[in-house]
Amino acid sequence: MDKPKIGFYWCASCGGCEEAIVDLAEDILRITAAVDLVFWPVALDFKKEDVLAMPNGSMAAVFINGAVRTSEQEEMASLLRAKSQFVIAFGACAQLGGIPGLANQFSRDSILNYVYDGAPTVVNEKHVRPSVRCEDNNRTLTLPEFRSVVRTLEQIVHVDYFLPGCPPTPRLITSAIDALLTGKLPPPGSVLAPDVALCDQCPRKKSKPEQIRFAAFKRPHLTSMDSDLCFLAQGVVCMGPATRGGCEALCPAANMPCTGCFGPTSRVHDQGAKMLSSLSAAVDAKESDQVDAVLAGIPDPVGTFYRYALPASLLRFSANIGSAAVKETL
Amino acid sequence: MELGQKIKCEADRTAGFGKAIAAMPGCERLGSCIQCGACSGACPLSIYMDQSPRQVIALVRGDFKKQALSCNTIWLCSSCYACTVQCPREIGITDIMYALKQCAMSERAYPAGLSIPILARQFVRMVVRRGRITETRLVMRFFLQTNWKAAISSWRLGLNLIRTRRFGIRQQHIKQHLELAAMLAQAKNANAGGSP
Amino acid sequence: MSDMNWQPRIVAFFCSWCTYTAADLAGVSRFRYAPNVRIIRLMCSGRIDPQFVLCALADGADGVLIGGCHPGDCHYAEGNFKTFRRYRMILRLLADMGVAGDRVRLEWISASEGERVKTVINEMVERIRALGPLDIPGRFAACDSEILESADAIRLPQCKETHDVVPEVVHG
Amino acid sequence: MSNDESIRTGFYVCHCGHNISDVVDCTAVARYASTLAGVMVSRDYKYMCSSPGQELIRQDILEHKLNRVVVASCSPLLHEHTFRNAVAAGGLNPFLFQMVNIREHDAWVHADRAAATAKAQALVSAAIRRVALHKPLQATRAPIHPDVLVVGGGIAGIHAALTLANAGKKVYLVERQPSIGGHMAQFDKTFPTLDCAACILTPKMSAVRSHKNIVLWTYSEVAKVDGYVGNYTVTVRRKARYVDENLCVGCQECIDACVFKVPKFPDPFNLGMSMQKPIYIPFPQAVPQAAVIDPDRCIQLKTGKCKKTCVEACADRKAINLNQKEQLLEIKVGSIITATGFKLFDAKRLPEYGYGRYPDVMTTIELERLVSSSGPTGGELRLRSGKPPTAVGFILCVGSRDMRTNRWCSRTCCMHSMKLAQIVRERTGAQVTVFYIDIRAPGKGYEEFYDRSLQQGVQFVRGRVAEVSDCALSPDEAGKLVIRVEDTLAGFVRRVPLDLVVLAVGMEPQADAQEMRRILNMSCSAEGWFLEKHPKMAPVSTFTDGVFIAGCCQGPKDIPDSIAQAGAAAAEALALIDAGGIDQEPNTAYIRGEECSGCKSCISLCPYAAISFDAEKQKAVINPALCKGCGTCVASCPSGSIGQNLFEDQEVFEEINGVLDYV
Amino acid sequence: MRYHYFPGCSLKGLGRAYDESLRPVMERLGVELAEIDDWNCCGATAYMSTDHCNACALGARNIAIAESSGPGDIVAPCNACYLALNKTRNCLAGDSATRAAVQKALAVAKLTYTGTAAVRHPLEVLVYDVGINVIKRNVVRPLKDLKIAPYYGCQLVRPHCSFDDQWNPTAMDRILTALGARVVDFPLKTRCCGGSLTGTAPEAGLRLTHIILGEAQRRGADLIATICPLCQFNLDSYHDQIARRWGPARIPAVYITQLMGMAFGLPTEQLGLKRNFLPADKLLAAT
Repeated sequence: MDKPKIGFYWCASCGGCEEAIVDLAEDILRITAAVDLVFWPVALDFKKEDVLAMPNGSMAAVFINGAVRTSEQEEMASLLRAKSQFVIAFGACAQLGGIPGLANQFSRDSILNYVYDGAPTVVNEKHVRPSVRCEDNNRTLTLPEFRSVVRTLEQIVHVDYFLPGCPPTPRLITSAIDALLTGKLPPPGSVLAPDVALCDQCPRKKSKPEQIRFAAFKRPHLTSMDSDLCFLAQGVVCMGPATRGGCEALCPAANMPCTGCFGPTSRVHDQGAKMLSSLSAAVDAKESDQVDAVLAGIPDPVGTFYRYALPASLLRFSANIGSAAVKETL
Repeated sequence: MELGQKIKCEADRTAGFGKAIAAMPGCERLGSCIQCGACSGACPLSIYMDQSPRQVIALVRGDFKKQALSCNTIWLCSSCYACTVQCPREIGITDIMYALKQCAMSERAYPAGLSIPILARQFVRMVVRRGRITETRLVMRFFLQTNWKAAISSWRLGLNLIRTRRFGIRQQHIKQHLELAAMLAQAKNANAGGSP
Repeated sequence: MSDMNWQPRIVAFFCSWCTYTAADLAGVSRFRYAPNVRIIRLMCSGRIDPQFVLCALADGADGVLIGGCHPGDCHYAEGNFKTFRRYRMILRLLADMGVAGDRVRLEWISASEGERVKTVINEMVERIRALGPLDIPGRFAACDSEILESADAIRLPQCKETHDVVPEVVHG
Repeated sequence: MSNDESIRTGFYVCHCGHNISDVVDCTAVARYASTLAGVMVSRDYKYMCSSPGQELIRQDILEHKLNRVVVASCSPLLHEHTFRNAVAAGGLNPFLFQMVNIREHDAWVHADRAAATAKAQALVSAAIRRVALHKPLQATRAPIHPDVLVVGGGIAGIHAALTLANAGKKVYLVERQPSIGGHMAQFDKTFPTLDCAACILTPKMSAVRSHKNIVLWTYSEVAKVDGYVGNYTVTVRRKARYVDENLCVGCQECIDACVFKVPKFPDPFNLGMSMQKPIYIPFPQAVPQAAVIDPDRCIQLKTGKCKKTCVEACADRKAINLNQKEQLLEIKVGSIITATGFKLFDAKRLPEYGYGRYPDVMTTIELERLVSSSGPTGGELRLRSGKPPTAVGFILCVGSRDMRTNRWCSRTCCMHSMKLAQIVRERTGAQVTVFYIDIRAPGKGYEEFYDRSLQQGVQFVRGRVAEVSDCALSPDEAGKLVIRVEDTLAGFVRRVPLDLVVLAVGMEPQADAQEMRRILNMSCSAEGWFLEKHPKMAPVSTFTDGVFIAGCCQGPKDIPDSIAQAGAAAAEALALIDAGGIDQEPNTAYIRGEECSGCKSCISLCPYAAISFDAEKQKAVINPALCKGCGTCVASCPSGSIGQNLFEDQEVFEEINGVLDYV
Repeated sequence: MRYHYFPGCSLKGLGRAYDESLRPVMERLGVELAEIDDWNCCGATAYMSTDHCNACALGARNIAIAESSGPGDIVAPCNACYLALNKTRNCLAGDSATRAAVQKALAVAKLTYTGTAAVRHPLEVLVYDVGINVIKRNVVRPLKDLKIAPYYGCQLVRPHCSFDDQWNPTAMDRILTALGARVVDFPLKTRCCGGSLTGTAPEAGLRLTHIILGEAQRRGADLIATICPLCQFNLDSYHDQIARRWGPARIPAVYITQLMGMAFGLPTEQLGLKRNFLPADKLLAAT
């Protein structure tokens, strides 16, 4: 019998998820021995044509990391969906939109304006912008279309499983692939990580007091943080309570608070709203200005509570973009 | 435009007036008035009254004698008793009107130009002298004293009365009219409390 | 372009003890107010999960009204203060997400303030009417129209579709 | 939590006579509901809350094998219980039910039939979606502590306490003043019977003192109330009286012996019209009959430098204890009756009436003390000049029925003034004029009393007095107080000279009513009167179960009404106690054990300390007996691991979605 | 049946048709009316307006004369007399001071008031002493097709009416029905006609008369039946003035006794019908 065919693909991502595969270390040998790697553009020389040539459903599974922003990524996601039995959203960006998803606060134009003109390091006297098609010396150059918003993979194609994390930990990747190989799969649509929040695993859990009130919020880079004490007990925003566990609490172990890359538990629709609710309810003030003063310690609520999950949140993107997109499409 | 003081002070009141009226026969329940206005509503003549019957009661009760006696209300009262039977406090409002008329008559306090009291006066005089009333003579005397033009303008009524043989020219009288006069003199103003 | 027939859609979350009772009182007193607000009863304004507010907006509400007991009067001691703190943060979050703060309003209305229910609802409706439609479902659809040609299976997640349970129904 | 069974919902829309159907098209609503998922039966009916209406539900459950019921009618606060019972009668768990409020929140507040019907349909859609997620629940039963706290020792509190004590219940009666009796103790007579107030009040006061079931704490205040119906923990502050009331026999020897030979401090019971010493007994009939020392006036307590003649005088009884300290006592009760009374309107707030400026302008309560045989003058009514008055005027509605002060009618002033008017006429023969706006005499025998006042020659002038002044415009006004008023019935403005003007001051909520309300977790009307649960159907209950109200703290009322209400409040408390327990709405929150991460975020948010941390399992746990169901923790749990019965997240999400179903 | 008869001044003057018709009708019904010897004016409203005690003395003299001349009640056909005499009786019964004063005055004429004779109205006598059936039996010319508005006036029923309803008296209705007439439903039965105000304050007095006439006309009455000389005079005498002010309402007003006489077949000329200003043509034609 043929070994199951496996593919990897990346969309809008930093490449960290690809690194995570390499981080499997010796395990990667065991895996490559068990599967047939038929598509991995970042490591091996495969082209789109190779995929097109495959029969539909011929791959056992494809792991796609990164959010979806361009028409090319949409096209590849659709293509791989057709060719593969299982599509696994790999990492926070594919699952939730990830860090690139924070762009959903801004319109396409304002992003392009900043990147191609506004940023202090850019000189662009002609105010050139990338365009989908460009004629130059009788050659036609094309670029994929830059969509109005960042989307999660599932907002483009049907996704069978989600591997959370920024990036997913080697242990989660190994167990996911093992499950795939052995056929011991959880119900479709599952997130392949425990459905209990991170605090459950956090080494600092014991140090969290039962009674907690926030008189001020501190930011990690401006604070000297106790290396054993619960971050929340120190007034540092830690997304751990609102974030799915399974990461082995690597960040707290490295004296950094959780930023929420594993996304919410299955019982929560909107990770940011939940964390916002929990934190602000416990603010130690009653008067409007005092409450605002404490909450001012969180200068960027979207960046704090939705660092990885804005495109997957209830509002998905800024209402300003919505209206811009409406204008453009009409 | 002539300005007159409308506000009422102590000087405008006559102490004891209300009490005196309440002491007159049939007026005992004056004090019970709750100013509901049933009397004014029931009165068929209140449309012509300068003070409604209810207001008259208020004036009497507040000892505003001058105001109570100078209104046309008491004279427009035709004694139909509609107010009295409707009063929820069983106040003899018609009797109070009588009491006020008596008071006004004895003090000649009724409004100038109001002819109704003159008829009453003529009536009484005729009864005292003759014991009975001869209506046509009473009316003629009344018109002569008050408005002789009206008497002339009533010529048609007079002719009709003659036509229907009702124009009494002969003065009716009783046999014992002197005795009656003596009797009335004896009883004059002898009622309890007297005229205030 | 605004639809001539557009009417503001407002979801209200009222606590059972004060504001819901006040709305009952407004009814008993026959105060007339605009019919655009749909009231959802919760035991305490403290039960209002910010997810509810976002869900209402994502589901098509043009505004959200939150009603609770006056500070110090909460039947559950301080539930309304918790709501208030969350509300202050929600306003900032919504501002960053391009939703005008006026669309979400928090009001303290005690059980005896039936007339205030009328005033607040009418004011809210007028405010939303002035702001115009928010129509987040429409924005989702408009945005997603750009990917229709390239996607083979597009799922437009809305809050209702993410529910655990879609009860199987037999219609009789 | 998917249900295996298929959802079979019965839907019922009530016309409520014409209350709903006049505005909402009930048949259209029923037709619409029949198209919704899971609806097996959809009906409209004239009166759903009637027996046949309830029977309809029961029958349908049996016939159509319904497993969910939705009723669209009035407010759930009114009839949720009724319909849950009807559902239970059909053999279904009563919580597989949802109610839609289309009367108070729809038909009664909208006029546009189309819009109101559309709103009703959206609300119905929400309920039908929601009810599909409902799960069977069990109401829990909480025990009731049989002891009762009565706050306030006026006539209402006294009557409530005695009623309960006579029924064999232990009652704590807490009164702020050194004696019980309240305002009634200051009255000379009561209307309309004109019987002596003291004669009917004093026996009740003594009965309180001697009743074996009553713990009487005067000079005490409720400081704190914790807990919930059936199980309140109350902290009572007992101020230092400096006299042991159990040892004091009220002989007054200490008062005679006080170093102050002459009383020199205004006596509040007589409104400052007489004087008292630093050690005093509030009034002759005071209960308890024990002296009290005013620490702000007692030389020993102020400076520590007194001969302490009082202690000497008390000799062997040793009742005086100048070292007494304030005590905080904690008691457990199951229910609380609030009878904290009212305060009188401060007539100085209406300067046009000259109270405080003219010595012969006084309030009704001051006059009450002056005509009382136990009052400062022994019942003799004299002007400040010493002469008896010949013309006395009563101004009614002082501070009442006035948008500038208090909008409400104080209800008792008409009768109170007429009573005093009769007393004044009887005692002095003075001419008495009552200036009124409307005479309100709606009690039994009250109209007759009014008639009697009229018959006795009390003059009634309809008109709100504009001013009281001592400026004489004519000789007959010299040396008098002159009232300017429109006699609206005679139809002119009058100037009325009087010797004595009595202001019928209205009632106001106690100054600390808001504080009391917070302590007891009650609601107040906008004016500050304690709010009854329902003005007609639950007039002595409050929105807080187990807390009842009686007397004037709920609104102005006279003695018979206060006593009637006190009796009703006592009966409600007795019914609660004798029921042995109380069914509680099963709306408690619970931790989904496996899913909790033990982040402890919820623990500090619970106002009832119902959440604790299980150190062994490293997860939070909620004690359902302590949980009151506010849901604050549910809304805050960052990982969505707390559920709330009756208000599950998913149920609310369905409801949100449903109400946004614009038909 | 024998009664003391107190005709009153009006029945000797303007209202003599009432007297003229009452006597033969009563005779036909077996009622004997013995006129009180040397009776005097009842005092009416005018005297009461002047002097209460004198007003009572006037009435008391008449009653005392009647009482001294034998047993029996007094019949007073004029509403004003009926009220004045009854008022006298009530005053003397309830007010001892007035009674004493009046007795003292009567003593001048060697009279004593005992209060034994009741003062009654012919209507009462007709309905209760004679009886409707007797009246019916005497009808020989039924007043068929005549629509009659029964008008009682105010002073018969107010303030204290003992034999009929204060708001809706029916004695006359019953007699009219017995006579074969059609009784018009007439809500103004007891409304004041204006009394003497028609003369002293025509604006006010005539308006009241007009209201009664106008309403009777509106209700289709052919005739108004009255039982009081002043009412009849007012309703009959001012048609021209009323028409000038408020438009015509020409409905004849006749005494109930005239109607009875006609129905009993008594000679028309005996009933004083010619004394009407506005002739009761329809009545004459009908019988």
